[in-house]
Amino acid sequence: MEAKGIYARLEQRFPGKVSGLKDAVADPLLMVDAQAIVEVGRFLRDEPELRFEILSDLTALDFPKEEKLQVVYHLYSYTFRHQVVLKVDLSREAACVSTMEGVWKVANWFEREVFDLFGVVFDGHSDLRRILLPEDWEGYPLRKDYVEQEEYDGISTERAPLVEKLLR
Amino acid sequence: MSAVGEYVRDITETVTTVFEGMAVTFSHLVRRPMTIQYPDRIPKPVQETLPLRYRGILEVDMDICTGCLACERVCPISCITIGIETSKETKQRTFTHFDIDICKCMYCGLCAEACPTGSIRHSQEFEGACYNPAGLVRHFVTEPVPLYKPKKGGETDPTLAEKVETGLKYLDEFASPEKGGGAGTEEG
Amino acid sequence: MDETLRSEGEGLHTEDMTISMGPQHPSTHGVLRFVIKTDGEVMREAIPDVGYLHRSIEKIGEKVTWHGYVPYTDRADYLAAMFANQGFCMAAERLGGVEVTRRGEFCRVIACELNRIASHLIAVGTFAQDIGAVTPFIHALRERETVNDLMEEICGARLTYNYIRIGGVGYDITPQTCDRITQFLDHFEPIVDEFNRLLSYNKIFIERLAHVAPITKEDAFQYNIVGPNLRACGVKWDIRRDIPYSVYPELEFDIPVGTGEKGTLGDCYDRYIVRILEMQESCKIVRQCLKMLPKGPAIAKVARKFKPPAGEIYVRVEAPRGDMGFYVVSDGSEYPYRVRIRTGSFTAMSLIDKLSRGLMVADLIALIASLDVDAPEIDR
Amino acid sequence: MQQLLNQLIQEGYFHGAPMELVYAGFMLLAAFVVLSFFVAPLAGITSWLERRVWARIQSRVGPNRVGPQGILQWLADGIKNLLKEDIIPTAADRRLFALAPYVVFAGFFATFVVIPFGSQLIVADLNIGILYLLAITSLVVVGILMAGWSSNNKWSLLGGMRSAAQIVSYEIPAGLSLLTIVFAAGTMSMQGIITAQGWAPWNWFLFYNPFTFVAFFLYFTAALAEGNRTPFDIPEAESELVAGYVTEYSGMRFLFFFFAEWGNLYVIGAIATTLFLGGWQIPPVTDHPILAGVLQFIVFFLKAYLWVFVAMWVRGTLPRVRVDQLMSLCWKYMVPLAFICLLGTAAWMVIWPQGNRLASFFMFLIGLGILGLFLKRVSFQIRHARPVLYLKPYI
Repeated sequence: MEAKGIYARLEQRFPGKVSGLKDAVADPLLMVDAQAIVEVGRFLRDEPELRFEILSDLTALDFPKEEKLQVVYHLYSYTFRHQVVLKVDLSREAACVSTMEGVWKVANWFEREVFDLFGVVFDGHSDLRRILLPEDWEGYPLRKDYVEQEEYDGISTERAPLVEKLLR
Repeated sequence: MSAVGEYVRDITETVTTVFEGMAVTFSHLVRRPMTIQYPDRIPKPVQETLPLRYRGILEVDMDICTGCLACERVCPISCITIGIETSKETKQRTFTHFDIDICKCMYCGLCAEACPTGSIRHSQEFEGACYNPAGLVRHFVTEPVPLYKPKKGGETDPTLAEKVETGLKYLDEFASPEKGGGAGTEEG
Repeated sequence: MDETLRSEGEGLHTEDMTISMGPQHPSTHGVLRFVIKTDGEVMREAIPDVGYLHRSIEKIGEKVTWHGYVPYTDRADYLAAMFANQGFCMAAERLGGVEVTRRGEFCRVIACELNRIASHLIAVGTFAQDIGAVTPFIHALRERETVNDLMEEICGARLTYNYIRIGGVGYDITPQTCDRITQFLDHFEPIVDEFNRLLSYNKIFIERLAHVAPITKEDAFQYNIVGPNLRACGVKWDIRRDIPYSVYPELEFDIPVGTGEKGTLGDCYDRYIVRILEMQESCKIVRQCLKMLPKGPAIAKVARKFKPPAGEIYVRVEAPRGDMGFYVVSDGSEYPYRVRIRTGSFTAMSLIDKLSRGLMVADLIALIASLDVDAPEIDR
Repeated sequence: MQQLLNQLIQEGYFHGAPMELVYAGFMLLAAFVVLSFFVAPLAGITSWLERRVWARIQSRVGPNRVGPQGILQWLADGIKNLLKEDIIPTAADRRLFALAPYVVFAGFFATFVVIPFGSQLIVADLNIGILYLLAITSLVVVGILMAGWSSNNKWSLLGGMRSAAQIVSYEIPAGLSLLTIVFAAGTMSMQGIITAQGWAPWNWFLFYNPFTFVAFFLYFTAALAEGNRTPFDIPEAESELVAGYVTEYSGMRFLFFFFAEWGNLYVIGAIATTLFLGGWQIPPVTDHPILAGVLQFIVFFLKAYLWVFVAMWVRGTLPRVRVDQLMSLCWKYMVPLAFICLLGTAAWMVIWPQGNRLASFFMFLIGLGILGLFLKRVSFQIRHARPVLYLKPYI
């Protein structure tokens, strides 16, 4: 189904929760209200005409200028071979969204990764721990304003440059 | 009955497949080994058998380096540092240093590709072990060297001409602009 | 496994044993760690702990230029660097509207399929090693070494290729190299048969793998299992055919799927044999490409300061470990705004906890090996 | 050996000394000589040969730097291990930990007592030789369990447990298949069994009847399992249990385990040779006792070493079985088959008490046929998939 059709179905099912369809770009994307994202996901998965069996990817984008974090869901359907991108806007200070774990199990690890690297908290997640970084790491590295801690466990994170850099 | 059949089949399958596997391994006993006795028991050094495209440790031919800084700019890991000084009296520009940190270098080949004369290129050398990371910094300029200026209509000095030719030959290995492009043909 | 294996004696006090498997363990490919709870030999659970090889490749993507990021993608999965190159370059090309030259596309496919052979050789070789057979591993590495030699001729590097560039390929494939590749394929196809006779049909090997940790179709969808692991579940899905990219639509090749011939559908043996069959398909593809290789430039004209217009794209590539997704966001500047690499091993790893319950310790090894997880790809 | 001692005593060399001490001293001397001049180099050279055989199977060269063709590699490794730090983990049970390698080693070394290297060359020709063998090899289990338990490492413990279960189970098929030969020979003495056979292959117990033929392979498989060799190396499965019961060992203690393992290989071969392959029997070519003794030793050694080679080759070929499969293989397949062989041989003995020469000869032909088929397959493999492609010109 084309992106417009999907949008129309979602509009009909969740009035006011879905907006901002962009279908002129390579991957058609639409914005979803943060409260409704799990419901939208479940609907997209179970609706016989849509059948998005797959959560291909779940990641986030940081926009410090616009003061928002976006969580991005890439859905794909093996049955109908169509895809859609869902985006959820969150505030940077209190980034929080419900977990998608109940719909697609793979979201468990994806969400842990997003929590680890962006600091988005997923409500209702069964095991929200850091996954790639150590438990006691400070900060969320993939945020644009991230400053690396100077030392970790007493080990400096800097390596002295062997070649003198010229200031130019 | 089928259970007995399965039992017998299990045994025969095991015996025959093991037999076959043993035949394969035995056949390898009488074949030539594939490995070489690096580094000493080989007829010629490995370096000499590597293709021209091989991306070994970077080397720079300072005699034909134009000082365009393309390599320094393109290096994604900034392991190349070039210093150029213009003398006040003669207006001649000379290199003060040209250092490459081999520790950092990831042998991607982008610098060699960007070089207009082929003076910076990957050699076939790959043995870089030393006791100190500082020993892996290659200093190509020990005393100030003047920049090379390409002459129109070909190089006249025979020693330099040879070097220019080597550089160009190296550049030919890339999918080069003459044949239709390459990163950096259009200045953006 | 069997209920009888569990020690549930009346009044007998038993305790589960917690073992830390890894990060230094011979059969955790790369550096992985599992916290396993076992009851004797039978696993209660195996919780993966990843991140030991995290190199922040995604963060680096925000700091280097579009051209400069290509060598970094090599490091995402160093056993199949070509596919990461391919994925990122495709994303950049689609964002920037660059048309890849036709010869460039064919060169890409040749290099990718050779790389797929090399990667699958590692997969089946280490698989054999984990099951306890030492020889097939070295035989597989021997063949991989020849592929590496070919790669060295094609692009000058053996592991981190940086061959595919935005707009085409960095080096053209010469006619001599084409001959070499044909020679290699002539030699390689019987070797695969020999490998099968040595290992794949071995009764002990089959017994070790059949019926072990089958993945159902539902689980595969839920956990987004991709690539050969998905095909082993009987799902005929291959990005090369189903979401075509490059010149794959012009090529003829089969998509091997698991049939459950020796055990249950989607068990370890299916995952193993799918890889063996895929190597043979790759040989076919390379042969076709060598025949069809057109004349012309290998790389298109691309600006040195490549600045694709603002936008975002999600590109899928069929890598040896499955659907490799590149989610690239551009804000119109010289640097990518965000590069996200979604890899097959990561999702496969998340399934291990569920599959491992009730397996034996030796089966866990087989399971990890059969999923072909690759630590650098999980952690990026 | 005993004859030599008796002769020395008769000639009055030990006049006045207590006879028990003389005997004990002589036995110790014999053990020392056997250990340092036969067993140690044998185990060492076996380790070297194993690495070379593996390497060739895997298209590699193998160790070839120390000494001619690397034959002294074992010496270099031994010295290296002697010089290494002997680490005992803090949490380990120190006494058991230190003792375990020697128990394992003793279990293997004591089997040399009854191995007949020649008609005269045997330490003690016990009349219950086979029983002694079966009993003494069980000592190895104790040592391995001790090692596994005392290391206080979970991998070691798992390895030790696996090993105990495995060795105890496989004693049964091994014992049963050896019993078939006891039936056929009518004696348990090693020398007695050898003299019951002839030098010609069709006089060997291997070809005595179809049952002994099968029993031989059963014995060999069970012996591999008892020796913790691939495909039954699950106690030290390096991809599962890191190194099993030897995980925590280092230096010389570590070496002792492998000493025992490689030496054990030879013992397996020697037992198989004695029971099935005619032992030291040589054709009547010479009357000279010393020359005959040397020939007997060479023949015995080569026959035994052939099976050491086969064990290496098997190790280079087969994957490892799983624990439950190991058990089911033992109890479902090998034990019943061994019983069938035992009963079959018994029936055979009833029908043909002196054996059936024709059947033996026929079995010999079948054996040759299998060998021929094998060589045919090998030549097929070589022709069919020849790694001819060497991209680098100098290789």
